[in-house]
Amino acid sequence: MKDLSQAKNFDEFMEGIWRQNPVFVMVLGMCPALAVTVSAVNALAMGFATTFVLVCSCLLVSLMRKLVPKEVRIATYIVIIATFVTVVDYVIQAVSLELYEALGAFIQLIVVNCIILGRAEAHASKHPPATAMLNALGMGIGFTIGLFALGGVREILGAGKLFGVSLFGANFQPWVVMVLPPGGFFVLGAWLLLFAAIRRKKGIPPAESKGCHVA
Amino acid sequence: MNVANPMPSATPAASLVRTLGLVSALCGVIIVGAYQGTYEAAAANRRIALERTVFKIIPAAKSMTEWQATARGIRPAGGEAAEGAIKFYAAYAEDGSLAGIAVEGAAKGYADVVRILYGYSPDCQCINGIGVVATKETPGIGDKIITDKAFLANFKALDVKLDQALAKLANEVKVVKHGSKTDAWQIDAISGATVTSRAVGKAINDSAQALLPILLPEIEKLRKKES
Amino acid sequence: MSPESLSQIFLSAALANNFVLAMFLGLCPFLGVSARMDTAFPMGLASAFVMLVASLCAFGLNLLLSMFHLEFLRLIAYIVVIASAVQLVEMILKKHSPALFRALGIYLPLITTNCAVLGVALFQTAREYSFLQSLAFSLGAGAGFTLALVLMASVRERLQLSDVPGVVQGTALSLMLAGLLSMAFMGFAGLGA
Amino acid sequence: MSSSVEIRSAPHIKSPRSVEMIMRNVVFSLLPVCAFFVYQYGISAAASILVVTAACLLTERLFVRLGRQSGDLSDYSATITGVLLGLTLPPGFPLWMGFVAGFTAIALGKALFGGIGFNVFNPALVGRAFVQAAFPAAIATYTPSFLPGRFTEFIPSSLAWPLMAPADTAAWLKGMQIDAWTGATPLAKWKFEGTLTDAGDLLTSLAGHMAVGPSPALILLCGAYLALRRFMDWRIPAAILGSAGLTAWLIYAIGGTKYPDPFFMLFSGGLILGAVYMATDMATSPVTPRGMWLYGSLIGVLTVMIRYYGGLPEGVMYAILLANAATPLIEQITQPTPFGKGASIRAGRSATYTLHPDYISREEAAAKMSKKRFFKNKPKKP
Repeated sequence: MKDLSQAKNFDEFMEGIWRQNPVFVMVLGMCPALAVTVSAVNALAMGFATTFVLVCSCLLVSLMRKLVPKEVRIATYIVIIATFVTVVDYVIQAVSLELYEALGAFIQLIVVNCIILGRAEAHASKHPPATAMLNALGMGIGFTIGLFALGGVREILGAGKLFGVSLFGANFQPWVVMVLPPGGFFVLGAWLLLFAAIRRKKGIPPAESKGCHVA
Repeated sequence: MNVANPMPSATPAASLVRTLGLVSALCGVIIVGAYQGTYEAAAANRRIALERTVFKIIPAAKSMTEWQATARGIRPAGGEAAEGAIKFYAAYAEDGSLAGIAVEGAAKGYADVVRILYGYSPDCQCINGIGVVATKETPGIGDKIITDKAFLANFKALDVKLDQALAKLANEVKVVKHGSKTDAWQIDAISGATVTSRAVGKAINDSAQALLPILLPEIEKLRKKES
Repeated sequence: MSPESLSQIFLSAALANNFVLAMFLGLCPFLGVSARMDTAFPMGLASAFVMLVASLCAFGLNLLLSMFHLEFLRLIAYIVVIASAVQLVEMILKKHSPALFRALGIYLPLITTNCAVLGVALFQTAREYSFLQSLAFSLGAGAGFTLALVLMASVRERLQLSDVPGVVQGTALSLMLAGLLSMAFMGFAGLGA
Repeated sequence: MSSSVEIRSAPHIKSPRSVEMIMRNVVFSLLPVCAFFVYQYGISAAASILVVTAACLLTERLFVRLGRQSGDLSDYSATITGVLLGLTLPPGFPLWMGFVAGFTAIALGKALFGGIGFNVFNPALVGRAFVQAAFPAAIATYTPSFLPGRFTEFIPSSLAWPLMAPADTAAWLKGMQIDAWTGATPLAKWKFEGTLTDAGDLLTSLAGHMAVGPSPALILLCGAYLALRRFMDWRIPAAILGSAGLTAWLIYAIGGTKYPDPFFMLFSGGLILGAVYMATDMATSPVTPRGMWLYGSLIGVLTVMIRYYGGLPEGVMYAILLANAATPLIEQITQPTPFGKGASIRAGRSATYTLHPDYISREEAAAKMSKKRFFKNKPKKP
């Protein structure tokens, strides 16, 4: 019995990392995913910030799931998410101003990242706190991995560096386009193509963006 | 977001209001807590970053105070910033003498607004250093304004003397084509990054034109301070 | 105050720093509604309208919040007020201009608070735009969003009739197209500098 | 193709004018332009054109094999893309970057959309825009024409190692000791330094050491040949040059000395090459005559606007790419009305569906089919 529940917990955790990866499978939260992933550090910072908001909001939503009447459900969730985003915003300011300036207004835009509202609505509001947190943590880590995959590629090609460390020597010619807006679209597009090709080979039907229709 | 949606509700209104109130109160507490908890550290971070930039521009500086200039004159910053006030920082050397003044300037560049901080020395009435506060210019081209040595050499002694009446600059700061600088008030553009170079020049010129005529007559106020 | 002139702000928000193609704001509706022209154009207009409302709300709110030194409530205040204001406008439209409501109304709930709308509010605050500058910014952002949607729809409608390879179809193709459009929009960089 | 009815994408032309024949003639008409370009810049230019074209052909081959797409190397379309792309790049452009440009042109500009006839943007310009964004410094480095020893020595930047930054051309050029050498194109000189180049010199590209592309006069001649033999519609170049000239003249007449004369605008940069060979690409330009005029004028006006008010000195490439994106829209607006149906069609057009009432997009079809929903308890609208 215990093994079973552990396996289930593991499933909850892994769902967001692989099967339902928010970036590569569901193509959600693209606005921060593309805007701030010009370097691996930015990508990780954004990923962690989102994970923090995701886990905290899901925990709170799950704790309050019996209290909140369904009429004001969404409004409540939004207020909760906005609260934690504000918290993260201030924490990043306190930790590193450089990071804060690199991420800019996109930290505050986490509020409208549909992964969070989606998880709060679809999962946390129906599950006990522990499960909700595990699921949220998985989603957050999946999102972070996705961002890192984007930011890493863009930094390597666009600046010849990873985490600010030069990889190919001083004479490397950076592909500036990769850190510019078109590069963001191309890199994410290329990742999706890669996954589509793998899926096709394995015979899994192609994924379609479900979009964000909460309201 | 059904914030104001007058949906026919099964739950009594009082309960709705109570829940929303509870959530808001909880969230308020969390936010205020976070704000209070991080306020000091964030403010310290901001001050350190600013000081680092200012001290880089004015190497002799060891401490600084923030000022603002309006049409009525200059006064130490603090409290409400007046509309249209220009912010600047007076930097002092170890012995308390005025080491220089760091002023903010901004102009539209190639991609977005380029914000700079330049060091003004009242003794030679010239600019002797710049630092970039924020730029989103193209990497490898526009960001040469931070790295290009030949370009930075323009700001060793850039002439910003005022005219006789102390009403405006005697000579406008001008950005000229790469390799054709002839006068001390000209800036030699970076070849291939002309737009960004021009933005730097415009930022300095606009800010100096506005600030220096107010600042110079009252420069003694700054010297006396802290000495 | 930002040193940019009104025309610079408008052009920059509409073209050079286009909300979708250069800042990645509002990608969800951009990819979701740009498959057909007859949904893309009204969606663009509706978004532009909501951006204007959001910008006005944000400007007033920011004044109010700074007056009472409550800047830390900015995000919550923005999101709640903008959402309510749009809902209010929707109701007014429904009552007084049913024709306009039919054209735009169905899109309004979708965009009440998306990246682009909140983005207008947050960016104008971060850049310390004055009232007129905020107005120019939100109008430019709306125009740019509509333009991007219409161009994207124009291209995607045509691709319906093309022999696009199976692997590419779907979101990947839309992203690549957006990348190509974004590359074309880079020609506008520095406009009005 | 074994079926008796062959289904092809645009351009639709009755035999004996097959697509291959048109394409072949376009390639032939480009040969003198290439020859002159090589005469101007020597072996660097020749190598550049060859490498870029080879990259295009290889990529085309790869994707035709890989994706079972229609199209074949023998249809010359990839050759045209390669040659045109080679002509738009600076002669000393590193060869490996040229290869990247060629690959991107076909991969991103064409194969992605399903191959020949389905491309939305002109592939050559997609490649050019990509390297412009990727290597902005290298693509802005132009060498003057008619350098001594250009047939025996490569421009040093050409031979940069793959993925490595090219050598500094400026130092090499200084060593040449040519009078009044400059690496800036006439447009860049006008934009950043305020010096005008004589329009007549630009037209022939023969005088002195100028950093310019192939001669506009020659391109116009070759274009005229194509237009006369009806391999190309004359309306698009006419509309582009007319609108660009008119806009430039208007601004010149009002703004005066601040702006250059319209002839300088017409003959400088890549406007002529773009107008004659790039904008006229059949797959990416409108088919209706009125659409062609609209499309051409859009390009002309946009070009002048970007050149005058943008950050970059040249804007033809971006203008054409933007107009390419607008082409389906332009075609929709300018659909000719069948005789006697004016009123009803206009009414229909103002209503919703333009193509067919049953027409639904792929996304909608997928949405209808998919059972799985992300938000399981999607809130219902009352």
